[in-house]
Amino acid sequence: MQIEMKNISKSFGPNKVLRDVDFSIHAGEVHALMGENGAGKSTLMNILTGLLDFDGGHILVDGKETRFKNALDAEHHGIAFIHQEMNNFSEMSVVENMFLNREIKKGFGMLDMKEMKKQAREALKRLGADISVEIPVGSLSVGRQQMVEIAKSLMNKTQVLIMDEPTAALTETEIEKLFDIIRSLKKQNVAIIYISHRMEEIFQISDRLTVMRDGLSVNTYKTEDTDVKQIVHDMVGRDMGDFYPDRNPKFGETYLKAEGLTSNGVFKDVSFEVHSGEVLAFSGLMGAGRTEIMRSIFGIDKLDSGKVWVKGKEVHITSPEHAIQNNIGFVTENRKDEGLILDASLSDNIDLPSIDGFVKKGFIDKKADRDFVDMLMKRLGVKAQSAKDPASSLSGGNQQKVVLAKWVGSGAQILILDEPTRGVDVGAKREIYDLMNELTDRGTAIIMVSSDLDEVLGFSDNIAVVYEGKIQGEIATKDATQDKVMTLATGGQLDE
Amino acid sequence: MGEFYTKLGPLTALVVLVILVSVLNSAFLNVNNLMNLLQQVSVNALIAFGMQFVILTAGIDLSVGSILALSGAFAAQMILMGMPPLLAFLVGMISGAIFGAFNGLLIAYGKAAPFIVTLATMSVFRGATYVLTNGNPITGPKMNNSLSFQFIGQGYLFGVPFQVYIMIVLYALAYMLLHKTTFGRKTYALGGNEKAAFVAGVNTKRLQILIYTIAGFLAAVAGMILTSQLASAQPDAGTGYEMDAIAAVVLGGTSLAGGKGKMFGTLVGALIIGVLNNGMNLLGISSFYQQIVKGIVILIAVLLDRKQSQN
Amino acid sequence: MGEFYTKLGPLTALVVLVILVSVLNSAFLNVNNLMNLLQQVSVNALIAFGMQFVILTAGIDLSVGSILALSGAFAAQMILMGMPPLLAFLVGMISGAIFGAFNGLLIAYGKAAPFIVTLATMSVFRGATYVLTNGNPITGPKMNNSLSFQFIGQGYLFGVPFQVYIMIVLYALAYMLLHKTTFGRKTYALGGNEKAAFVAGVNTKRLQILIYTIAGFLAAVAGMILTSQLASAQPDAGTGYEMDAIAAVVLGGTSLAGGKGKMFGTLVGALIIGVLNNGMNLLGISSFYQQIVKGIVILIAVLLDRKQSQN
Amino acid sequence: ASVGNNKSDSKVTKKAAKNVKIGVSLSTLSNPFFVNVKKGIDAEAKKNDSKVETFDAQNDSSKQNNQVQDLITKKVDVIIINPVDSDAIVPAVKKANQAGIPVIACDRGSNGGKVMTTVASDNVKAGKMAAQFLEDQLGSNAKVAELEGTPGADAAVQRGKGFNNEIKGNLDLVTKQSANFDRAKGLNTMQNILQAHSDIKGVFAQNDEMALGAVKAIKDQDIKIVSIDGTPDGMAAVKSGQIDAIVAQQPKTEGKLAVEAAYKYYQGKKVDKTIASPIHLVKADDTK
Ligand SMILES: Nc1ncnc2c1ncn2[C@@H]1O[C@H](COP(=O)(O)OP(=O)(O)OP(=O)(O)O)[C@@H](O)[C@H]1O
Ligand SMILES: Nc1ncnc2c1ncn2[C@@H]1O[C@H](COP(=O)(O)OP(=O)(O)OP(=O)(O)O)[C@@H](O)[C@H]1O
Ligand SMILES: [Mg+2]
Ligand SMILES: [Mg+2]
Repeated sequence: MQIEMKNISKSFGPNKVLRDVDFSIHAGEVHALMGENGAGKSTLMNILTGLLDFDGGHILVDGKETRFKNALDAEHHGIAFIHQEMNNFSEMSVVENMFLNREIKKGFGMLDMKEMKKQAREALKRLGADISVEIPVGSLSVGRQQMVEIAKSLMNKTQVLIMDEPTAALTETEIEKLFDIIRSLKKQNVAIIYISHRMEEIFQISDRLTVMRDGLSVNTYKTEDTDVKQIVHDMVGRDMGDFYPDRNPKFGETYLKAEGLTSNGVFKDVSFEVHSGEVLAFSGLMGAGRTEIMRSIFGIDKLDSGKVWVKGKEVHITSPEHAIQNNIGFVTENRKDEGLILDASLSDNIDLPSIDGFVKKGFIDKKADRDFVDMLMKRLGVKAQSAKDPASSLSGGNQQKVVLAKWVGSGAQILILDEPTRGVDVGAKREIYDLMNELTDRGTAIIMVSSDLDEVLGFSDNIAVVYEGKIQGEIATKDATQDKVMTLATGGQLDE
Repeated sequence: MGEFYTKLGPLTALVVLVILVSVLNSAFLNVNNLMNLLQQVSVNALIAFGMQFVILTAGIDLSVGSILALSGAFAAQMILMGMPPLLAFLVGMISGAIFGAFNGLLIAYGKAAPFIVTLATMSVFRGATYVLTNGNPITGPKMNNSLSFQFIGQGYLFGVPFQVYIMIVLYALAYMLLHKTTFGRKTYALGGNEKAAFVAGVNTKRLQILIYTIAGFLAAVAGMILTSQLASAQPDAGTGYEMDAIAAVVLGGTSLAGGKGKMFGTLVGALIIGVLNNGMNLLGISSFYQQIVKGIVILIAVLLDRKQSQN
Repeated sequence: MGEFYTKLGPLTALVVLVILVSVLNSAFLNVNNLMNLLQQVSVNALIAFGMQFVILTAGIDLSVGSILALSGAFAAQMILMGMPPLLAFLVGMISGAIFGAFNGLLIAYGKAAPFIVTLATMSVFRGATYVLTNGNPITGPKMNNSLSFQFIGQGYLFGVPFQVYIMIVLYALAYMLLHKTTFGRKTYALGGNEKAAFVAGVNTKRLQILIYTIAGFLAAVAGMILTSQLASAQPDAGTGYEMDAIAAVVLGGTSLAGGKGKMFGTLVGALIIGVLNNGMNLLGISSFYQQIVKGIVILIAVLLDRKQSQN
Repeated sequence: ASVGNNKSDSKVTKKAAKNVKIGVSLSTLSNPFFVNVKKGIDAEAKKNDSKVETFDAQNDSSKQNNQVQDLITKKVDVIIINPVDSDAIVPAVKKANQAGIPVIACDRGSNGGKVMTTVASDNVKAGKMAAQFLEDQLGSNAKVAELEGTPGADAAVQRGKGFNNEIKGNLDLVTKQSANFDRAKGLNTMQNILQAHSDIKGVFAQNDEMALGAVKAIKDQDIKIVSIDGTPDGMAAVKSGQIDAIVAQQPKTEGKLAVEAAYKYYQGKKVDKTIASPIHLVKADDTK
């Protein structure tokens, strides 16, 4: 199958998000779509698959002008779409999710559960994902949910597969599996559109790539004819130096110390400390329990045992409110569920943890509040028309920046960042690292949970590696290598 | 715990209640009383089966009581005008389905909240019932003397009230529809995540309309039974029944937030309410205290079914 | 459109209704009638102010009518026992706040759905009222002859019923609380996304309890007014008032899904319902048709306020 | 449908009053009138040491049927039914007939089945008496308004019928509006009616509660007001001259008469088919 999109344009109200975009894909190729946050990548794909209307332009499928009525219509034509934002039914089981609205039936319209389970298991097995098909999908970690989405799209006879940041929540092992599958699909003449902010992946897997900026398609290259520098230039409109800025940390006193943290069945005996000015990275495989550890420290989940000290004083944190009072901030990994109030304005999202600080004579000081929000939005480069826009109208990456802004603004001295750059473009990533540098220079202690090994190695001072709910080892970043971290992450030991 | 309750909790609550009542008054276990109980439960259960679909989509239908009355009055009117009772019942049930579809249309295309739409139509349908009946109960010799008319709500088959069979058959149908067909799957999907359901290609509008149609239809079936049982159509029949139906659904472990719950639970929920009413009567609890006891039992049962929490 | 309605829609609807009624019957614009109207609106408006907070958190409170009755009966009982009326009213209002806090506790710590919790406590509080009053209105010379007792609900100040001042003052307080304080901001956050609010440090449990306490308190204030106005506490006072209050909130553009809406809208919503009732009486519409008209007006008003849609 | 093998009166096994177990199903207990019927029943039963079991049907015919079934299950000796609706109660009465339990209808009759006796105060007649009072006071063609009870409720229908039939050609009924038998609604509705019709001379409220509300709206205007029931609050208002007249029914007497009929039956005596509970007009002037 061959698809050509020509001169596509689209506006949301006064906001022109696509301007005469050209894009094409043919059978058996992997075409990467790149671009900064809000460039219009997801929108373009939503248009292709009939989820959004467009204002102008043409879509040609095998040379024939086509406009899909809806997602199902596109799917019937062999186009599958793995969405950037998880669109699943958390209360329903994995198999129910995978077959929703495409159920297999026996006679009399009755569902054939046995067959569906069989096929679901097969699809998951191809990905090497060890996930029970009967448990509710909402009980899985974000990464596993993503695996389910991928497995689902592999079940159908697909001719075009669109993946919108499929690896944002995956770790190396799963990514390798995914790439194997992509390669085999390619052999079966499937066309794949691959959207990602992870530069190294693009060069590993794609045949061609198109760069978008500000709603324009800037350039299309053969992957072998271009390089990272060129792409980054196209994306951000200027040259960029290193992805990761240098770290020149000055460690101060111990800000957070944990000893013997245990939550039965999830993690046990976790001890570590992080100092003023330090970036401590938490690495590990998917489902290792890193998120759970952080949630317990922040008072969202209960600890069964263990002690926590903040600046040398023992604390018993029982709620996020309490954690915030102890100067801790937490950027959660699931921004839609726990990070943002999607229907509320950017400003109402950003000032929420700090709002009690803006009270004058019992009332909110509107002006101070507004200045505060403006300052943070500028500082983080949130791309939006106005602070009054609802958070839901931002692109994924910009939503992430809003969550960061919220916690940076809270003035936390201990900042826990769970996958802080998930879905963030290279330019913005660099801005976030710069911001983290600035924060640590001012003495903030940062815990960065990240599944992106490059990031862990590129921007941290120490690395704690979690394996099956315990800390398998801690290494200084300057001594760390990919191999060493992976050895620990898979349960091995480093021989000194 | 929540998971456990959804599966077994309501049943446990029912069993405890049954044991309690029968220990306090042995007349409860009397076959005759059990038949009465089932008969008393059937009207609420039928409405609750429809309500279950609605609530699973995170909706609500407050108009069922009024639909019951309006379709009952409608059927009774037809009978007085000489239509054969069974045909009139059919017409009544179809009219109920149409009223339900009207709710569904307003909700799906008007994009207004189900609560307020059905609050408004509750008032409209009730008013229409008063206009139709002129405020008087509809009755007459054509109803009092027709055996086929009376059988639905007053007849017995092998010692079991006929309406109990209706309840059982409709339970089976509702169960299959919800748990064994794609229609049921889509219902859960719509309630679990409307946007995702839409993205997955579910025709959410049509689904909503169908579901409110079912709720209207089942309320009308209950209306036919009631009309036959009382041999008259009351203009204020069914007032407040929506609350009992909602209570049955929620007691059965279905979440008002949509997307979660089982049809069996709703049947059990209806039985709990029935046993409660019947039991309190048998135990001779004063009517003032009955309201207090009923509220407390609902509270206890529902506290066991804590919503899956934030942490 | 939705955005527009939230800001101006309810007001437009109110203006249209006022013009319509005054064209059809000029007595409507009579100062006397307008005073009556405001007085008639005040009870529902007070309850609706509290309901607004509850609904903004995506909750609902069905027990307000019962709280109104129970706290009213309580205060009347106190007066008969010799307590000075103003003190008795204070006790009554505090009791209402306590009943509300009880709802809040069950919802926050019991983690049960507000709909079912307050459905149950509605029954409990009503039953308690019957027990307390023994089913009879509470009245007596101590109530009939006390000026301070009667002033609250029957007095006038500069030609305006005193209870209208109460409504205005409490509106101002509710407005400030919702729109000018962190309490209000947290209320919106809780309704917008409970988990996110919790993670951002909002003490969601305490907030919920406080909000249901406010709802209970305001219902009790309405109860005091009604008791004073009628110079007696009715055991069935306030039956069905919860629906009018919810309708006022929703007509005012507040979303039942929580997180969205303005206090001003709720005031306008209460006025719409008041004008509707008052207007239909003035126009002499038959009570059968009144229900139909009321339902249709609510439908029209609410269809303008389509929920912000999925795509 | 057949009525079943009910015992004939001659074969009654006699019972002492204290052994007569009385089951009662009242249409509602959120109306003082029926609370007083209950009081009458309870007082008479207590005097004779018999057991009483009372249910409140909350104005729901179907609920009432269920409750009668439950009373049958409990094997009471007599069931006093105050029907929500005279037609809808028929199947329940028939069930009691089948079980051989005698039924006494109270305040409203049953339009079918076999009832031992009906104790009632006549609502149609009460409406008529109220109308006659206004006619006496106001002369012909005076403008009057009517406050109706809950639409469709039996008392509302009967009382309205009596009133409206009587005033035809005698009084000018300018409006009738429902106030749901509720005092607060009575106040609001009366206020509104007065705005639209400032020239009315009389008001008929279908129950005391609405009249008590209307009184607050009328204040000191010269408007005659009459209602039906005779609740303690209502009677006090007549005494103080706020309400001009009440067609007083005697709920306590009604309850007492019903219980007496049950005792009579179990003494083997003959019980009349209908027992009239007295109603009479109480005027403000009478009480002075
Ligand atoms: N429903 C919507 N309403 C209004 N604006 C929208 C909507 N959806 C997207 N936009 C805007 O369209 C632009 C493009 O968004 P899109 O999601 O396509 O970006 P993207 O390239 O996928 O970014 P990211 O890499 O962050 O996912 C953004 O400015 C975004 O704010
Ligand atoms: N085999 C499994 N099947 C289902 N769920 C699992 C499995 N293993 C782990 N989980 C779930 O994964 C979660 C633990 O992963 P958590 O998110 O804490 O880890 P993480 O190291 O942060 O990984 P991620 O990068 O995916 O967030 C828990 O919610 C747990 O229930
Ligand atoms: Mg995107
Ligand atoms: Mg994680």
